[in-house]
Amino acid sequence: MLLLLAITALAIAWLRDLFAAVMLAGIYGLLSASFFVSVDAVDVAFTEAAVGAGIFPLLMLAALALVGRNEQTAYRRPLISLLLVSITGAALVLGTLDMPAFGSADAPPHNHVAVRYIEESPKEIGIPNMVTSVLADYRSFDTLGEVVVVFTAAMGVLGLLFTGRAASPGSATERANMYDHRVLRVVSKMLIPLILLFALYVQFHGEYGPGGGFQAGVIFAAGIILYAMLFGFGNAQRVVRPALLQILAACGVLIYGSVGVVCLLSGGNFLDYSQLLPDPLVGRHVGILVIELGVGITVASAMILIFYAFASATVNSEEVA
Amino acid sequence: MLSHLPILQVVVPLLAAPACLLLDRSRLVWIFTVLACGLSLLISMLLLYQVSQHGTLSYDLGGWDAPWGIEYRIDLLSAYVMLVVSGIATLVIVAAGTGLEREIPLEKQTVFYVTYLLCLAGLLGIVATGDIFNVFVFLEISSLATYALIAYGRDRRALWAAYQYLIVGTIGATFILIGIGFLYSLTGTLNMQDLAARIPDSAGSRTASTAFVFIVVGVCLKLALFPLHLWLPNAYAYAPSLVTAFLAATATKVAVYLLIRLHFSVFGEQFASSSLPLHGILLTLGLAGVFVASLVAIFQPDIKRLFAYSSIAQIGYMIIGIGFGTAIGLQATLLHLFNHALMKGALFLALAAVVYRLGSADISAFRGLGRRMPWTMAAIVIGGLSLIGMPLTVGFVSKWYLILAAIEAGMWPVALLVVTGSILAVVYVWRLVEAAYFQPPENELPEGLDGPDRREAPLTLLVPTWLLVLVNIYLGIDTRLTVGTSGAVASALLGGGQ
Amino acid sequence: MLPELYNYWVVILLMMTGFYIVIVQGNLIKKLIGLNLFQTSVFIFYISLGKVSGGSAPIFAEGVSSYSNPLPHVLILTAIVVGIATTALALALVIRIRNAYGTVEEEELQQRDLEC
Amino acid sequence: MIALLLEGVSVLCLGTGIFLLVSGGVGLLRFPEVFSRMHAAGVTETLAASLILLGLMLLAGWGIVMFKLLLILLFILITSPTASHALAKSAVHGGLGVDPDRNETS
Repeated sequence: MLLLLAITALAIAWLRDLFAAVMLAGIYGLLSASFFVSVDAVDVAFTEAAVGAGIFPLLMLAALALVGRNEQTAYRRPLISLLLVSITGAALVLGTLDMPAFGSADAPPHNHVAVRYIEESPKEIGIPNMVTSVLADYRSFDTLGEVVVVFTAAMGVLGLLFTGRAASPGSATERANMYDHRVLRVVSKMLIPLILLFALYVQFHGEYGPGGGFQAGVIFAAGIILYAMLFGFGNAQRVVRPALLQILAACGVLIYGSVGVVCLLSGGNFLDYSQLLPDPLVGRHVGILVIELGVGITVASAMILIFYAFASATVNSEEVA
Repeated sequence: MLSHLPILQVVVPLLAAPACLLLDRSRLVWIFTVLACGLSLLISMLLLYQVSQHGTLSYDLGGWDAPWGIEYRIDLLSAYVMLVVSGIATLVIVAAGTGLEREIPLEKQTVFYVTYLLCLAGLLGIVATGDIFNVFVFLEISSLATYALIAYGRDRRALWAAYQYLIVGTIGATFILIGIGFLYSLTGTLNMQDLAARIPDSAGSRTASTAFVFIVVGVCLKLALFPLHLWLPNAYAYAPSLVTAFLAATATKVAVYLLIRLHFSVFGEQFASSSLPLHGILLTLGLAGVFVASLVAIFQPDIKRLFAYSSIAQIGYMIIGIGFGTAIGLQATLLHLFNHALMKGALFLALAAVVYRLGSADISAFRGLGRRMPWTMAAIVIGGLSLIGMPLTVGFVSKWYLILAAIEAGMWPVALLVVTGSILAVVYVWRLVEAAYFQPPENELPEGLDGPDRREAPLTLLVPTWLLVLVNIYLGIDTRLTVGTSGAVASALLGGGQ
Repeated sequence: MLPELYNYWVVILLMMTGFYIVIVQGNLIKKLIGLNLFQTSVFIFYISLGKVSGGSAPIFAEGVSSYSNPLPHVLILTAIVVGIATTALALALVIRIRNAYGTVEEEELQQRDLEC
Repeated sequence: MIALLLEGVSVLCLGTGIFLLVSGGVGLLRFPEVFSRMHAAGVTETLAASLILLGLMLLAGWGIVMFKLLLILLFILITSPTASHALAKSAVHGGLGVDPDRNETS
């Protein structure tokens, strides 16, 4: 598995064609997701598959459509860079020498903080998926930060690319392009509702199996983006308006934050869900559900917003050219 | 409610940001942003008071005890840095009410304010947290917001500068992430206090040293220590002036804070000095930074760029202070951290006023400005004097302690070099003064500017600038507060590390 | 020694490949691909830290006593999200650069800056 | 007895599936031009994936796991031919017309 990863990485370094490099980067994401499954990190694998093999190539391709796929210049200062990289790598290898062996059960990480997560969390939080327990409760503030990062990125992209006007709904060329894709359209009409349904399943099943707000948000966004690609951005933007998305993205963060504030007002610390309801365990359940919902809403709307922004940049530059 | 202050400090701007987006009417948004910043300033004052009365505050997020949950930990140092950050943020945002309209189109202003608040929340989060991974998350919030803010600059080079900063910043953050990974593999914890207790067990381990090196290099990329500074001048020069004022006074300071925090509170002075020749390296790089950056600054035609290089030089001074490895050296660093935030804030705000009126920060635009914009120029001059380290300004206090530290450590050459560095500062500040007061104004104004634009800057820009200038002078004369605090912090940090 | 740690070494090789691409490439998009490679490899490093031999995925099940460490998984979930957010912002910058300069090659960019 | 039979059938399914995948891979490398390569990849992939999933389903027995596998199977049956179709279509659009005389493309 790691060997395959290494080959892919070297191929990316070697290739001059950006399009192929992006595709290989997607494959790299998929391979690392499979690696994550093989070392028991199912939640991470799910996310990496959605991000590394889904959103990342998608955004890259959207950008490539604008900037062209060919790389021109030669390498700059290859020797110095190689030296720098070798030094860094050597330092890292040196660092690993005193590390506990791969997979050994008595390494310090497995015997300090994590013990409580593994042994107590099914009782303390009451849900079987420990990753969700840690993510949404023990370290829920990190997750709030994560949502805010996504929100920040959406704001940044919006500030950079937003032109203020929507693409004209179903322009002539767009319709002509779409006419060809009858098979795709029929199939995707069938699939999109399923994708959205699956997103909801992932959203609310995160406590029991792998999944959760982020993955659900990405899948939901993928459904909408698929629609936008096949039926035209104009149509998609009429169904899901950018202004609405902005409000939703903000609301997601606010939902998450206000759960924290409500905890605070009812006498606990920030994000202490046990204060939400008389029964602490039920309170925790409700808290986790609500914040995951906030995560899902923000992630989905931020991803769609970013994609819209890229797409509108494409349309505009075509009109200029 | 008072016991919740540590978290409110970060959450107020954090949640104000999305709320801002919902308002979406630019005047209203501005008022709201000012309120949010003012509130966080108020909270930071209360926090400083609480900390100075009751000692270090600890706050468990989600009600989970420290090594399992995330802890917020406010000691005197973090309270002080938060006060500086939120104070500068408030002043800059007040100035933005009028200063912004010429730099950023109206329809983008809402998003701009949202990003600004997010950046503030990220910076405060880095300072407040006691959890090393949480540092990474908030570092990324503030960094992403920073890249976006820089890219708002009108010049297209702002985009390129933002991109370069993004690459460097992300490499830095990834290095920090690697370092955290090594530390975790060694100790099994992410809480700073817990780490500090567990790292000595593995002293001498190569893994710990590697972790330390990667974290330090990562942070140094962020704080633009020479020779990792190449992203900074462009980023500062082409960002909107007000953004520059905010970033120059806060972002690098928070990075220095992070370095101090990780160096002294997590690893401890003993570990740092025993495992690596760190002090020598820091001293050398700091000195080199002071000289190279000051020399480059002398030849800059663009004043924003000039002060950007001067920032790199001043960061050099701070690093020298850490390099001594003594309490008084650290005290000098801390003093300079606060003081430099004050002077650079004042300087860049005054520059923002100049750019607002003249549309340019080129040295040629400054000709005769002493008569046209007397108050603004006076602020720049006082800020410049403080930069040089004239007595009666804050700059003097920190330079003084730096030299004291050098003498105490028996490093006469270093003391001498610090003084020489200040003379270089005299040269570049003098160029500005000469242009403003001793050269006739340009006969022809740049095109598109007519009568009213020759006047003094509007009050909303002048008042925040002068507030900072006055604090500069006040703290330069009455040194009890800053020196007392920094002395207490320095001895606590060194004592805690042993 | 070797079989216990080689896993990490391969991961380090991957990281450095990504890092090398970031430094050496002049094309802005390719740099981002390299950055993504670098970050993803760091994620693999973290997840490797969390593996316990014989452990199962950290989802509570009857009759399973040994689980892999969930904490690195949580950290990396957050880090993945941070990574993609950074990439999105960077791509937006690249698009703007392309519109403003007409190129995404580093050397040409520097030349055009010098011209004006 | 039944269990053994099920196991045998599923092994057969898995084996065939794997063989098909490998042959598809070989075809992908050995065939001369885009459309025949696509033929090799697309057709075998659909069948191979279905067979492997079928084998796994037989192993899993009745239950939620089998149901999930069934869903995946349906999903692959729908998407895989569609993807091949889209690929072929864009290849035609991209200028790689079907040309019976040509048997080598660079």
